[in-house]
Amino acid sequence: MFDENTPYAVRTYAPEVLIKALQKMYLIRKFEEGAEDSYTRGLIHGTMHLSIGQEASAVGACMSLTDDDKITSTHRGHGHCVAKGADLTKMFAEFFGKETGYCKGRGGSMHIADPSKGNLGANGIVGGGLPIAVGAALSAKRLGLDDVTVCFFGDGANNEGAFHEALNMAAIWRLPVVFVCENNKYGMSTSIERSTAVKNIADRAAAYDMPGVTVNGNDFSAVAQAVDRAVTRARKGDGPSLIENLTYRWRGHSKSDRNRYRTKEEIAAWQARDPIVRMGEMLIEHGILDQNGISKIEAAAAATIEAAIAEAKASPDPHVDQATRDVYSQSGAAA
Amino acid sequence: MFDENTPYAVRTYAPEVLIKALQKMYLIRKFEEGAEDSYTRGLIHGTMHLSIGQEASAVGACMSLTDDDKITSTHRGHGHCVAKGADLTKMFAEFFGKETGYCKGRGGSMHIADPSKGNLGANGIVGGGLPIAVGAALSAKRLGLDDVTVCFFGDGANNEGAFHEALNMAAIWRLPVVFVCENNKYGMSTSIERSTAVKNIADRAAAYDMPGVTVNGNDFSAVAQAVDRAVTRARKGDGPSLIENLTYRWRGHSKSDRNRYRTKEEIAAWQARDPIVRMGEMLIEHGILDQNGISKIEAAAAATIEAAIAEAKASPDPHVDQATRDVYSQSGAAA
Amino acid sequence: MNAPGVPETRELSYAQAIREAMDIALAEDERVVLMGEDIGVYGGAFQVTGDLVEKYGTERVIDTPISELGGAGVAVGAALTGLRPIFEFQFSDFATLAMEQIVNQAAKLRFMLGGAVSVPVVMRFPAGSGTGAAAQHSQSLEAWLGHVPGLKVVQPSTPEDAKGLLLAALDDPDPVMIFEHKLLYKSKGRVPAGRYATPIGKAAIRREGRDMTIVATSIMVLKALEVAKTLEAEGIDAEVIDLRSIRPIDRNTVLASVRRTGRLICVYEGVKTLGIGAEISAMVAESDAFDFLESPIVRLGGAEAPIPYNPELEKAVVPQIPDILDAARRMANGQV
Amino acid sequence: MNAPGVPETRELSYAQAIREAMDIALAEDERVVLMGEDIGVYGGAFQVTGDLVEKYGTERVIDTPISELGGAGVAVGAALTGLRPIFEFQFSDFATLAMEQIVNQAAKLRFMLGGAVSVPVVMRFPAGSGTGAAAQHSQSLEAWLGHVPGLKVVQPSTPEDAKGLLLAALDDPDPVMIFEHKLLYKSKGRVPAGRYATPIGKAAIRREGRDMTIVATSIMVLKALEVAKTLEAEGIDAEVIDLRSIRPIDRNTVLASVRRTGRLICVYEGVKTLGIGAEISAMVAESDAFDFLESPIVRLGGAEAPIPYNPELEKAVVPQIPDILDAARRMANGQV
Ligand SMILES: Cc1ncc(C[n+]2csc(CCOP(=O)(O)OP(=O)(O)O)c2C)c(N)n1
Ligand SMILES: Cc1ncc(C[n+]2csc(CCOP(=O)(O)OP(=O)(O)O)c2C)c(N)n1
Ligand SMILES: [Mg+2]
Ligand SMILES: [Mg+2]
Repeated sequence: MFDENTPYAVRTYAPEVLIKALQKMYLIRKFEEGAEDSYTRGLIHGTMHLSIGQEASAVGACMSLTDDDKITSTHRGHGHCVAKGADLTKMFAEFFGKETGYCKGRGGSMHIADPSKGNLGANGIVGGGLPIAVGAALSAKRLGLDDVTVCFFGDGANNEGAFHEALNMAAIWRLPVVFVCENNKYGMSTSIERSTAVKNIADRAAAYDMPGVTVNGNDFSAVAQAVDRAVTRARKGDGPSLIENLTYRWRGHSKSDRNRYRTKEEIAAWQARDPIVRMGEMLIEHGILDQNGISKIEAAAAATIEAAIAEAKASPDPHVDQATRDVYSQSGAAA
Repeated sequence: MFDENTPYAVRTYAPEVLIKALQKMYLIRKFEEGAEDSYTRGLIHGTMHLSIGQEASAVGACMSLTDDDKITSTHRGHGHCVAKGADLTKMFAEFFGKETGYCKGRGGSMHIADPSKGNLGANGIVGGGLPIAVGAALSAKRLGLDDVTVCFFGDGANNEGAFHEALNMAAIWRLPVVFVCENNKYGMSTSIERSTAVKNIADRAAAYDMPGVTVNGNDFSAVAQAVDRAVTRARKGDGPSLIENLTYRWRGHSKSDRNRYRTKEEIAAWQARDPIVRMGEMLIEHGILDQNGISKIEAAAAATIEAAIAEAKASPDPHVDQATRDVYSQSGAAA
Repeated sequence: MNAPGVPETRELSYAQAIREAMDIALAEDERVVLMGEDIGVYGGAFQVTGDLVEKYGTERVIDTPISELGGAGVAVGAALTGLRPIFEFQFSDFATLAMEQIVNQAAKLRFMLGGAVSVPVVMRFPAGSGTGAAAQHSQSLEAWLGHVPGLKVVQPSTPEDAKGLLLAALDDPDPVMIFEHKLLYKSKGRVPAGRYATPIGKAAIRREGRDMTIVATSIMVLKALEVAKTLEAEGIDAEVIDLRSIRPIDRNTVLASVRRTGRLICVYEGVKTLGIGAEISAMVAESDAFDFLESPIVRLGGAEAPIPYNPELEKAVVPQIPDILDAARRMANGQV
Repeated sequence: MNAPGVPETRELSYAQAIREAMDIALAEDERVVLMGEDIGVYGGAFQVTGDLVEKYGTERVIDTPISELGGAGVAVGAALTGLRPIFEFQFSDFATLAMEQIVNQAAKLRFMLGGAVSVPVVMRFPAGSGTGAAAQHSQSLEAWLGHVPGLKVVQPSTPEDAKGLLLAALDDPDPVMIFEHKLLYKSKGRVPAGRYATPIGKAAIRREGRDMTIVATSIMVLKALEVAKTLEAEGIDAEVIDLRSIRPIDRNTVLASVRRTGRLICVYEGVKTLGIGAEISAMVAESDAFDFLESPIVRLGGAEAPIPYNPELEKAVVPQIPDILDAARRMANGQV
């Protein structure tokens, strides 16, 4: 039935699993668009970092993970969060600073986490999640669990000392962690050429004696294949891997970005390589969905997001007199 | 006159230069022995880190440096300091906490520096000198000087984030800095096998797109050759290099070390590879010195050190009422 | 046209004033370089460097990789060897990655080397809450650096001081840390043209008063002045001191004021416990001004919590005008 | 044999007491792991872990590479996911490399995530001067962490507390930072056998007295007790409070004492400005105990300088017994 040209994903996953993956990719896209729209309407107080254009990386990397497997995410974390199964209303509620949000309105976009699904959270500190992911992998190993941790980070983060220290420790202790670098060519305004001494971040894997591979991060199947292999390896006790997903963020770094460091042409070229379109084409080509089915999925995602936004908007704000709650486990435990 | 088997050092340096290098190696050895002896006699208040066994690395690496070239050093820095031309009496005076010491008794063994000779100082923080060295190289480049900075650090330091960040910046800005790792197999008690994911630290150079080479750090000529080449490259504006000198410290990490992590046999095997003996043999083989000449150099070094210790011991202590002097450039400038 | 001898002033924002200081320094002194993340073509996360890279090039306005420890260390090494770097942390929170170089190296090198070197590095720390960026992007950690001998630490509250203190920092042979409140970047004020230096270590009495002394730092100075205006209408005459420098602290100005007013309120955004107000209070309580105190010393500092995201919660954890007003009224009424 | 109900005690050193606590925890709870540099076969730079690696193996007594930021972060991640790591910094000075993980992550995760997680990590910081290790190995930075909501910070001064506070820290669901003075490791005292917990957040009155309150931390408690003995012979009756916990601070114990004695001296080794004594002083000066104060509050803290190498200079920059004695006498004689 399948030949050697059949993409890994089609060979590996059942049709309904692939359809679910496409649904998630659309949910991410619509989530981000909904977030952007909410921002424009003044519903958002802080900043936000949108992952439009990077959906294949988030969803592809989570394909082989269970709810016991962990992820650590970044400031640009909405996609990872959705991919790991988060509730969209609670995400928007957090975004809107609501008591019903994932962080009860205390964390906002950069700190959404969902420990119940193994999502240890976004992080406001570039590189901050890398050692934490290694710690989660250490726990799994020590506690005799076969959980794997997938650690997302950006190309910019690869120049932090935390990257180096974390990869080294993961390697010497053979921990079950997969480092997934989402190389979208820029850390804020600084291109990888200007910030990083190597061309491919995966080339740095050799410095930690771990496999390193660079894949087309807009190709869902390629991402899933690389990460699945690394997860299997990690689960078997063979240690960490580094995977580099080449991708692109369509929007500015954050809302204050004037896009001075890249050209309209570059953005347009990457928009032409839309990972969701590509995924849809693959599913059509292999008879899993037709255009109509895809349109329905897109429409359903839009409706879901709209409903989530509405519900989140209507939910209650935190009580101001509880501003200092949850600093400690037992309230009032300290100063 | 020379053939292809003639060592680089013999081919490259005049006999009197090589003799001077041997003298320096002996001075380092005797300095360390004198320091150890002084410690045993209770003349030293703090701890110290002896570089006995590593003399070829320190002296070999400084061969092509002028007084305008900079070095940054480590907690195990006496050898680098002597190699860069420091005054031995002022070194001992510092060690004894004297007002006449390099740091006026404020710094001690771990902070001896001699800016007049381009020695930016030892450092008590493992990895602390790496970014500083890159900064010095940035100064040279910006100010249009052709100074090169040699940055010494240990195998243990190579797992610090500072290593990663420093090497990356040096590479992307093509700065005139040579990273010299003195790999003596252990960071305190932790062997490189237990701490470091790669076998050779020089293998990490590829992660920064710079040349990396591992040499026998007990072979003066090999060290000089590798560093000379890197210094030339740096001076030409072709950027940084990483050189790994494989060597060994004969003594414990510091005075509190019980040597539980390595065997007597290992220590003995390395003592049989004494870098000073090897250097002497090379000079004899090539007719530059005879055994008698070497013995004289050794005796002269011992006498020099003895005199330095005596002079340092006799020199005045700091005034206790000046304990807070030199915190700021203008005294009394702050709180 | 200005009268002779009276310097020309213009209305500038705090961010513009800082940029002007950097521009002057870059133009005058080849040794000055700017370093930081996205300070080049992006113009800085808060648009403080703006278009300076166009004027001075990428060799002098240097975008660093995201490497705070290494970047700060490069600035320290460069300062040690002839450059005059101005290093920008994108948010002061990220300086937690660079404390080693700031505290173990920059602050101590001169002393550890017996005075043989100095480290003329300037570091800038955009700090404080109010932007909805939550707990990892909103801290006020100036008290940490205020605790470290070898550093000088300032907190300008006006555009004029933002420029003058930066130029003073560049003149200073020792490391100077400048904490800038993010919400101040857009605030405006008259700024003298050309080069001038605001002395490091001198507080400014922003408003004289007889009934109580309010010592405030950074953005709290603006709030305290608002409060003083309201109090005036109620017959309470508050003196407002802008501390400006938290290392060294201008002891004389604060103590003289307290001796006159007999009452002290300290207002600061950093966490109350072990924040700058603790030092001001303790400094007064151990001095001869103690004998002039007519009431306990009140501190209004940040709540004992990280900064929350939700805007109402975020406001609730730092002192606001009503809190200061309330404290001042109670003090004036002997209710403290 | 002990009387029933009275726990057996033995004379142990402070280091032994800490090791015993770790031994108990490792034996009782599989989730406990030790992490740090050279804590395995080397036994720790100060021989605190000793031979625990022989008993529990390298999987539970984990030598980390020299990677303070990463190591601390691994401990945070492990604590977040089911382990109970005790992370040792080899010297507290090196924690300057790890402030990001301590302050941005460990301290804030619970709050930022709306209470959804907790971070039960314990970190140990060998601190202080007196070993001739100079400025980069001798700091007392506990005030930094005392300034950070979300952390608990303790400073045991006796072997009994060193053990009890470590066991309490392990019981605590939140991150607890333990500052241990290096010169105390060899000090001895009676230590109860078995498991017990010393409550975090409670000061201990080490000596009752009516004439003045001396609040001291860490090794300064021992010095203050010496001083109190001398003062006793001179007819001055000093109360000595061992603060033990600097976050939270035991306000009640301190204030009640000052209300009784009317006089307060704070003694601490960290730099005086913005050190722990600043907080104690300010806390009293803003409280109702203020009205009981009969003299200014005196602080004796570290000099405004890095720690010098020369042993005489090194002693000169931290409070010594004669300094405390002198301050206490002057206070008793109304000369402050
Ligand atoms: C330690 C730290 N430094 C700087 C920042 C500011 N910052 C936030 S995101 C970002 C760029 C990160 O680039 P990358 O890792 O490539 O992720 P991307 O934004 O491209 O997804 C920067 C500089 C930060 N949050 N934390
Ligand atoms: C940041 C930091 N961490 C830990 C230490 C304690 N320490 C001093 S030397 C040393 C070992 C360093 O090993 P290496 O870099 O190989 O140098 P070597 O001692 O072998 O010359 C350690 C752990 C330190 N001084 N600084
Ligand atoms: Mg990026
Ligand atoms: Mg070594």
